[in-house]
Amino acid sequence: MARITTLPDAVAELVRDGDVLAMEGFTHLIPFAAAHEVIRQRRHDLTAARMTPDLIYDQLIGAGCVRKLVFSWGGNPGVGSLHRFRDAVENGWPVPLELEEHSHAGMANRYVAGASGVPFAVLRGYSGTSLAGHSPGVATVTCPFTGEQLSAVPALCPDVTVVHAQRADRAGNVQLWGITGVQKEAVLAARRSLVTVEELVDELPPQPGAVVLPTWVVDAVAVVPGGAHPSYTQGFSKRDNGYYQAWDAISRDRAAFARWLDEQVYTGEVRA
Amino acid sequence: MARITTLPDAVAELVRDGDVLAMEGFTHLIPFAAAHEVIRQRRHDLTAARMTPDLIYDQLIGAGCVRKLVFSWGGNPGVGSLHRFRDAVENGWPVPLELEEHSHAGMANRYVAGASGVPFAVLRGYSGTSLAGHSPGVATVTCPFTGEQLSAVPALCPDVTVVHAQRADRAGNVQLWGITGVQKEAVLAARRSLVTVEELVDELPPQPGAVVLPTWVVDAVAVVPGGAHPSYTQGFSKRDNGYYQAWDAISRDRAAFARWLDEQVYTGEVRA
Amino acid sequence: MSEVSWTTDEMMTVVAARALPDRALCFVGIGLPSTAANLAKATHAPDLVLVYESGTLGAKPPHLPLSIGDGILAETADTVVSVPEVFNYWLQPGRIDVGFLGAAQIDRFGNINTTVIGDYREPKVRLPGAGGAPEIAASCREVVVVVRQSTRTLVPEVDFVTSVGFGRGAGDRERLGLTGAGPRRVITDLGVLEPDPADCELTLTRLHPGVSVEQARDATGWPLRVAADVGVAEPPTAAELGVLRRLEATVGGRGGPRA
Amino acid sequence: MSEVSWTTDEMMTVVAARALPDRALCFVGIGLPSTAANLAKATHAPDLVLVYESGTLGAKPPHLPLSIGDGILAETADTVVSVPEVFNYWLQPGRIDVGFLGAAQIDRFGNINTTVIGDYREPKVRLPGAGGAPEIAASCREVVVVVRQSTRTLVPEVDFVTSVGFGRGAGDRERLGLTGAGPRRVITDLGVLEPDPADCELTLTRLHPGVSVEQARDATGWPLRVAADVGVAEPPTAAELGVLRRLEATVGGRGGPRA
Repeated sequence: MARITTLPDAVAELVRDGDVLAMEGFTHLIPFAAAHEVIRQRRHDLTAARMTPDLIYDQLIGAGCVRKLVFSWGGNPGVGSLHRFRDAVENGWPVPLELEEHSHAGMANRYVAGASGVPFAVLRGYSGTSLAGHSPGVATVTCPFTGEQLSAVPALCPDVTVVHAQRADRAGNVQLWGITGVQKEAVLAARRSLVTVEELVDELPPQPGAVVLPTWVVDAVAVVPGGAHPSYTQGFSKRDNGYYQAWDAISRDRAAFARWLDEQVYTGEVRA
Repeated sequence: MARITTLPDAVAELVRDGDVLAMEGFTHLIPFAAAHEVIRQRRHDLTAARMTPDLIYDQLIGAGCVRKLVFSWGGNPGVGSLHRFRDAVENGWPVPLELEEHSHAGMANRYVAGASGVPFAVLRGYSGTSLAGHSPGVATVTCPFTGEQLSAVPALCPDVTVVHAQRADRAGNVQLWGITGVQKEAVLAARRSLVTVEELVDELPPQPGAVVLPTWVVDAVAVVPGGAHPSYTQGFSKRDNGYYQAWDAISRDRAAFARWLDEQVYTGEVRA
Repeated sequence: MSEVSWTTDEMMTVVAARALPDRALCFVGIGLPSTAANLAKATHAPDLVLVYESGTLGAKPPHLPLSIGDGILAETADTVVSVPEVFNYWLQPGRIDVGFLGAAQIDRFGNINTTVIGDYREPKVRLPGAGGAPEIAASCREVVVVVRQSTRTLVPEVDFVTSVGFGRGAGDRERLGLTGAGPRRVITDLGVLEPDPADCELTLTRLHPGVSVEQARDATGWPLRVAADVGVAEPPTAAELGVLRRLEATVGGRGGPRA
Repeated sequence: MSEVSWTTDEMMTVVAARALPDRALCFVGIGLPSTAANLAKATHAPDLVLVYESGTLGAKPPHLPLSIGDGILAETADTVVSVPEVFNYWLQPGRIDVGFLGAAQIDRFGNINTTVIGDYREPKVRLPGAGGAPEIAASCREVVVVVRQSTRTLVPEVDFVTSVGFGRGAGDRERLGLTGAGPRRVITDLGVLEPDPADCELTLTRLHPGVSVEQARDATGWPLRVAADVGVAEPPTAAELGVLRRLEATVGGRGGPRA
């Protein structure tokens, strides 16, 4: 049963130093506000898993929270590079960053295996690529019926998964819709989970395309309107494309990034 | 792209003697009218796959269309046995019936593997049961990461899958909702597919909980109002519980069943 | 509380309902399990979460459904998921607290047969088969079996292991990789059997009111062990019976009795 | 038709759009592929089906999306599925006709690098990585690669094989179990390269208007083969350019140019 709580309390309780942390949301519903709270609480040595690290993990990485990144595509969508990510990989700043790299299909299936309670998933993929050689998390399995060789990836079971959703009811049942990405699987695969929501409602009216996470698979719900900014929440807010573009200059420069951290995160004054 | 056609034409084209045929629908949306058309067109030597054979396959089996049954639970829900199924298994009447038997989880995962284009699926199941020994379609795989042993089942790829749905648009996109069972997977796993629908509409309004099968994975759509009778179509009809109860007496007796076939199916006068 | 009369089926259902703690997640099959779960929800366990294998999670039917796929389950569920999903994401990882199973045969180690009586290839009676039972038996944190007790149903060894209880005894579940605790309770029309803590053999631990140990022994296909402290279950209360009968009268939403 | 001037990016986009037959299913990445697919849909291929890896099947955006997860894609899609589902049920089984890929490096056998320039552990440039590309390259019936041609991008051998083209030549795709036909077309700012039917080496088959074979050779990191019958592509028509520019002006739905 999910408890309804505040974001600082939820992060304090559920996100721990050294955790495997997954913050998911595929372009849509990215839990930025929760990430900023993780930075504010100075979490460190995190293994941060996410299909598309995006600005949210560029910020966590630049702030020194992350020891290892598990991912499949690390760019600023439509803009260019993630400069804090590149600085960590290319120069070890502010701390060296270990990489565990997959394809989208591999990452998605790793969450599926985790959500399903099995230790691995099977897919067509990786065959002939250099990814297999550089990731300990890719193996080959043989079909016991046809003899065909396929790829296997290990289940990804985060210690804690954080997602953002449109709404929850007072019992802690969560409802999200629009592009729902891999959030259901990431929550079900995790040992602990935290959901930030735009609003708390008495009832969850049925909604086309909605995914419901029953309260009994969620640990905490925190009401954080705009908690996905600068990404968007379908039905509540638009994507702040200007923020993504402005991030390019901020993140290129360590000093500018440090200023951003001070002014926008550590003060708690972040717009999100 | 799906063609909009009639049920007799669709069955004539898409369901062939000797096919692996799947007619799915989990209590809800069972494509009875299409099954009766298969009987009327005297299809034979079918390998009939379905999680819950139910009355629909009791009728196909009794009519002599089926050589082999692939299934996981063969009863008359809430009533008792499937007597035509039992007569075929216990006495070889009207033709001997080969069985390939799974659990629900095994059957569901077989369709998932088929829909996913991989030759097998992995699950926790079968371990310690007699099912493994009696089904050639259960094997063991070892997790390449943990060494744990799990069960594997082969992909189930029907030659043709038939389902019933609430509606389709004129382009052949299909929409179904309520309990949607394993229909999406059964259609995606199949080489050919036929959908009977309650109605054809200009647009498919978004509907909570709806599954959409895009026209490009469907071969034919036939408008058959009440095509799921005596099962039900959420939003259109109620389950005819009396029919399920009456079936017990009809199906217990070969002569009564033959009369039912003559009067209700071969005449084309069946209510559905 | 006044004396009321009740049938053995009602007694079984009431005892099964009492086995369900509030807020538990219960994987519900049709028939007596569904009746028991809905009785529990209408009495001591209002926040019991009902999961049906049709993919309806958190169903709150106002009347007893006639099948596991009744529309009322979808209409009242917290969410409806596909059948592959209910097995892979919700049952398999061990999220469900209690699974209910019936049995045509159950043996002294709680293994269950719902497939065939006699030889598989030359069956005496062909039964419906596995359905969701093998994975319910494997993955629910705990399993409750409900079965009418006779020497035909409680047999030394089942003809076919559809669903594993304790295999051939202690340690077998772990060896087979089954994550749940197995059949912790077998509720019959005569009493309750539980696995012996040492070797997992089903042992009579409780009798229904008015039933003797000898009756239970006579209705068991192996020499039945009886717990030292075998107790007697509380008879159904008037409240339990009232709710139960009201539920049963509304099965399928029709106001009539079930076939 | 009047003479109009156009940029090399516009030429690439128009040639890419023309590669898409009507009614085809196209797996669309953001940037030029999305522009090309939407251009095709707005011109000769109104029934092109756009599939984005965000799970939006059959999206019909009235303006160019800025990301593969823009809300307009979900709002106009035939259906929105989860990310695991789009890869497992829709891409992996080979349902998609054409997949678009970009490249930081592509080699003579069409293998693509979007991961790293230099050594993986000591990178000169760390690129975004794989995303959906490896499986698009593996499973789409056919792949179209769009890349600006230079000796830095068209290299004899990629530093890292993110996505497989033809491996080390003919027969490798089959050996690796890759079901699609691979990169049948590489569209650059200079022309079009196609795999040699015999050994799969990328070969210049078409030039954009005003480009010479020497220019193409000079911009290629290996001795570029040229087809005997190398042709010249039709320049963009005024109609194509009109639609393209209108689309680009509405990217993200804001009426402004893309960053």
